[in-house]
Amino acid sequence: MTRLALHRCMLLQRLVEERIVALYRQGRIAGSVYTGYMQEAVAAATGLALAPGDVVAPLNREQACHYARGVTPADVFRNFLGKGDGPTRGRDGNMHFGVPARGVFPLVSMLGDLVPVTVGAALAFKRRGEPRVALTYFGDGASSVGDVHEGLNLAAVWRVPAVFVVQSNQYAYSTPTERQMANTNLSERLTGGWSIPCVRVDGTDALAVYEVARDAVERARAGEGPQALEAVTLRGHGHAGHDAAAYVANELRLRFGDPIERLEARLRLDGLEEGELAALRDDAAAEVAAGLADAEAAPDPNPATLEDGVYATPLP
Amino acid sequence: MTRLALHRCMLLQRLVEERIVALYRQGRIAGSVYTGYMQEAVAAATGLALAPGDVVAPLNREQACHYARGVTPADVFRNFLGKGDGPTRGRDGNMHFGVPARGVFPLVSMLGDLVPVTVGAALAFKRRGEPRVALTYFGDGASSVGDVHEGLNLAAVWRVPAVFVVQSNQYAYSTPTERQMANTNLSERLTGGWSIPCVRVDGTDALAVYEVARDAVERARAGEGPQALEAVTLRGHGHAGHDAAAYVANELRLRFGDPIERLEARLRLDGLEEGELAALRDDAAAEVAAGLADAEAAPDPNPATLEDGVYATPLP
Amino acid sequence: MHLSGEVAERDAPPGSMTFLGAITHALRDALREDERVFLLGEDIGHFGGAFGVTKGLWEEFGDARVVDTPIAEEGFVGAAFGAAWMGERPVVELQFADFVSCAFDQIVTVGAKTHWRSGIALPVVIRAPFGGSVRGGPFHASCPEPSFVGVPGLKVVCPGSVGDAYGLLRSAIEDDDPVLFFEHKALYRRLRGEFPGSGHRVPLGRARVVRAGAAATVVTYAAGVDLALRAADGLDVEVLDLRTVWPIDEEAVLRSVAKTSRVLVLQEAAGATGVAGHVLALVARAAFESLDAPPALVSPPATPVPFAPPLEDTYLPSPERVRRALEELLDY
Amino acid sequence: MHLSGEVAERDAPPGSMTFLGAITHALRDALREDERVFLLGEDIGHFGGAFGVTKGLWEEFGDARVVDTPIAEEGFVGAAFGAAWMGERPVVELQFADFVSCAFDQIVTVGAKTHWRSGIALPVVIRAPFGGSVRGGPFHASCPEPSFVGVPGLKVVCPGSVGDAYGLLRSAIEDDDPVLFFEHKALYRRLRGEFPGSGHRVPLGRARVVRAGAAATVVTYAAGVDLALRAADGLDVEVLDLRTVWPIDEEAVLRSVAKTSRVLVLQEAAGATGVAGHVLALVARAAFESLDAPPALVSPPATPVPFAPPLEDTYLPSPERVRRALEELLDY
Ligand SMILES: Cc1ncc(C[n+]2csc(CCOP(=O)(O)OP(=O)(O)O)c2C)c(N)n1
Ligand SMILES: Cc1ncc(C[n+]2csc(CCOP(=O)(O)OP(=O)(O)O)c2C)c(N)n1
Ligand SMILES: [Mg+2]
Ligand SMILES: [Mg+2]
Repeated sequence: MTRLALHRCMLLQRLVEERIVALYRQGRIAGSVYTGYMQEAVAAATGLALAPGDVVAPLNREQACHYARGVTPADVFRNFLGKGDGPTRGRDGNMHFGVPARGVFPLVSMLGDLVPVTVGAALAFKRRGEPRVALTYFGDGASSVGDVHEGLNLAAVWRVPAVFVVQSNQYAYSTPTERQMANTNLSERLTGGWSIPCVRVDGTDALAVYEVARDAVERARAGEGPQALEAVTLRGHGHAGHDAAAYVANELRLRFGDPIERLEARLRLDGLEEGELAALRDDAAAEVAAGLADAEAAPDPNPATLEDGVYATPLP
Repeated sequence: MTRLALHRCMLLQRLVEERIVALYRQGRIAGSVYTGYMQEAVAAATGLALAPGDVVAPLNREQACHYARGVTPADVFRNFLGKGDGPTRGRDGNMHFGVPARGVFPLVSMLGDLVPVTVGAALAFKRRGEPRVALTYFGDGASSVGDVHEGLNLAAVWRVPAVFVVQSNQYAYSTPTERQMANTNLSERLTGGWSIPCVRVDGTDALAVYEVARDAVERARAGEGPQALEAVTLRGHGHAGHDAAAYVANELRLRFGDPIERLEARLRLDGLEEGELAALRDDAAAEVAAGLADAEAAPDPNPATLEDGVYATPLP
Repeated sequence: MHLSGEVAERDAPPGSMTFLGAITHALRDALREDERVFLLGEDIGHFGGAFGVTKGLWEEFGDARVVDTPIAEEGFVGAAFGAAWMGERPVVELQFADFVSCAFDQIVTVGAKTHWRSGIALPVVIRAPFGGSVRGGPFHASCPEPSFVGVPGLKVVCPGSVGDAYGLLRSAIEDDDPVLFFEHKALYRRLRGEFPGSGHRVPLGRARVVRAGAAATVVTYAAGVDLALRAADGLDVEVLDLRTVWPIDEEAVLRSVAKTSRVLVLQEAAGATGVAGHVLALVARAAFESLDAPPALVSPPATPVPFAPPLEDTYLPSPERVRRALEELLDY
Repeated sequence: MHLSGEVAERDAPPGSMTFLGAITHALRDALREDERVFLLGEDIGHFGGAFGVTKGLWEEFGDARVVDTPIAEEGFVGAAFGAAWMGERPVVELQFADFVSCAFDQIVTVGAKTHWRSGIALPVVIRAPFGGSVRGGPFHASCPEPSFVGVPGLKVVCPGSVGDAYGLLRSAIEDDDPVLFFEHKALYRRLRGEFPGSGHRVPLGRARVVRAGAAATVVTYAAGVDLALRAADGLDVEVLDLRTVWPIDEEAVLRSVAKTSRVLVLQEAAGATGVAGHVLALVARAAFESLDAPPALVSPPATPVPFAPPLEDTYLPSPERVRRALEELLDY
């Protein structure tokens, strides 16, 4: 069950991102595109570790987390294409969106900002005695941002049910982790600096991430305070669509396998037949194709509505 | 020699602050006043651990550091009294000043801001290959500020010759350390979170602080990267002049002795006669009285000069 | 509701409520009436806040509703937004408004843009004592509202009377948008007035004619209101208290200027920043034909706020300076 | 000096230098001529920066002069101030100007107030690509200069031509105050011009009449300059490029308005924030008698910058909108 769900979410991310990169190259998507290529396991596993009432604030690399929450490929395409009925109604692009009804907060570009926001959501749960958890992500690069520190410290001293997923994917844009921090072992740092238990896990192993994430979520839910996990991966593409990532050392590329292939190998061991796997792939591909068709047919935003909703309660 | 210098700087801080509190109560000092009562050893010892070419950014509780750098009681009084020839020419009050010629950066109220600034000074030294050190302070409370994190991380990854003195004085205003952070052992946190070696020391023991500070400064100077020390004290007065600090538990008060008495006991063991000690006290008292007289006679600032110096290079 | 009204009146007999007391009352009543309201800030719990605004609230409402925070303005402002996302109504206190610079990014990024981008409402009030005349110097006396005037998605409120302090704060807490609520420190204990009753609400976005007049309009807010009233004594001058300084009640400004044909903007923020620029731009564009004199501005020079009394007294607009400017405006 | 001039000309034959290339050249020449200059920012080293502005500089000057930073805007901007205190002349790159919100406190607190308080000069330049038309959306296309226009102690520069990009950046780096240097992204590769020579300097604080005219003045800056020129085609309109948007060259504005008696402010920052408010306040107060029409304003509505092309194209001032506004102004 979970394994198939993991597979589906990861595959959707992979396939949707493939389409998106192609559309971007064709000039049919404006602005920039980011993928989470090779990090799909982390996004899927952490998203699926949450219960329906939990909330999450994903970033750019965590498209599969959206799928785990019930967001559809059509939603994602609509946002990339800037459609008028997409999650941000064309107001923001690419993965810069949330889906409030699914407990997904919209991505904010300023790295680190979502850490305190997530802590605040968890604080609300604690105040009200609700057994809910708030989860967010930050990159190895973003770990240097002041807001991350402030948020982690608040979470720890307030003992709120928050879970932090550290995406150690070796780079922040072009800058390798060693040039961002003295000790690149962020799980050691989270434990030693903020007293937030942090487990380091191979981020290409969906099942391992899922185990660790589920434990972290359940400990947080049980009132044991904030939890963290550090998923070690390699950012598979460049930073964004325009970045060929020529700076990534080849030996690094060799060190990290494909998380989808890895999960599929496992599914085979579990007894899944080749035909069944192919069917899963076909289903995902069909969902993606249908989502794109849907999104392409969607209306452009109406410029007359630009000023609507600046305020929840406009002043007279 | 050092012992007498420590004694002098600590005593000056104690006596000047006594006068300042009295003047504040009489309404002769406007705004607010802060003291470093009971923390004088930390300020004096860390200030004296620096070489003349080093630079420092002290805060409110570190008046003795100014004396260690050659700032005079008259300078301090002039700033508290808002005089026109004081360090800020009446533009800022109390300990919110620096003395550029003595390598002392002016205090900035926004807690944490001086950490990156100090790191930048140290970066300049490193770039130029100068054997100089930059030192600053932050309180246990201020350790929660994002800028502190960003600054410490930069210092660690750049391996600059900076020294950080953590003032663990049990409170941030009315809030005890346990309500500010999960693990109140900041030396553990600095080491574990930022990989900055941090030695914990009894901040009422001037000689111990001096040893630790001198080591830290010399290691930083020798190119071993940033260093830290955590001085454990109790903030002896309230947060500021108006705060009676009724919230401080009595048992805490009993745990911390007077650093000046402690140093004097040591000086006695060293063979200093009672009369010699009395002479030291008289000298310090005379210096303070003369400084105050000086400051009181100083001119008020001229309002016509208010707009001078907003820019180093005013535009045409 | 009844209870809080009664207690309020018992605590503060008519006519004797301070500006600060009105704010305390508004917080207390909001905490009593709405479970979703809670307070966040440094030293606001047992200590009662740097200015004593939250005194007594921790005793009544406890740790879960009056939350002492570590020193982390970005952090706890961000946390307030997160709690608001979950349906709470956090009220944040900044110890001094100057420190809003430390929470700037969360406010203009998460606070200002989220509803427009996603439809998620973030009902957070950020209260902060601001302004000079208390010898606070460059870091404890500034007027940071210009940083937010003009920012789409934010509302900025600066009460200028005891009744408004209560009524605007209640409205701000009930409002679904992020509201910056700047409380002028000089008014805290100086301004006294009637407790308006716990049902009192002052709508956001609506200016108030504090004193009618026909020969000129003073547009001002916060401590400027009292200052303008003193300066205008004996003159036929209308004093308009903006109350909400962003978005600005343009209609009220234009209505008054249409009547008086002369306008002076009075603010404690430096130069033409914030309200001054917006109001002068407005009257220049929309009331050009009705103006009989160039619009006037009284505000401090473009420097940080100085500490020493002779400097600060020169820096801040005085009744005499406002009076002179008014006389010049009327004589034009 | 000679060398850099030669290389510059070799690299970029006359007339073919881009706005971006001029900035790269200014950085290179400053690095060559002054040991105290060094660059700080995210991915500016071997990668050459998000927009490629620092391409080639790391190769020439190495790690100690072109410093890649962790993601810590408060931290490295603060560090730049600290290095400047020690006599260095750091030039910081923010990856997008939007992220200046993350360094806001250091800039307005340490950067703006230190010289006035202590006499310590902090010669730091903070460069940042800003502005829209690249489908950047709410977090990658904004115009944050209004947050700094009016802040005492800061200088804010927004070049609008290739020559100015070079000359203003050189002047900014040689200036002893903190300078925010906003580079409009849309100009980076679109604008082309002559390399002005490495001795070229454009003084800060001085506007420039880009095109003389007698019937109206357009006050603008950055991408607005080109826009205004296109909109004014065939009209007797003067285009004034402020270049330094804070402090504003008030004399130049008043001189032009005295001549033309009509003024339109054009900016890409929303509403009347920043330059618009300041310039409109200035002309209303100081040029009232010489105005023959109400001053006009063309600027985006008060929303974040939208992503989708049909939205962004509506949001941004277009030549047609400016043209219409000019015609109305002239017809008044
Ligand atoms: C505060 C801030 N500074 C800079 C940026 C520009 N930026 C976007 S992503 C990125 C790199 C992020 O690296 P990391 O956190 O490791 O995440 P990854 O891209 O590797 O997933 C940078 C510098 C930003 N978005 N926010
Ligand atoms: C960013 C910021 N927030 C709040 C304040 C107000 N404030 C001044 S001192 C202080 C307490 C500081 O505590 P700590 O760092 O432990 O230093 P201590 O006073 O104990 O020496 C507070 C909250 C400030 N100056 N700066
Ligand atoms: Mg990364
Ligand atoms: Mg403390």
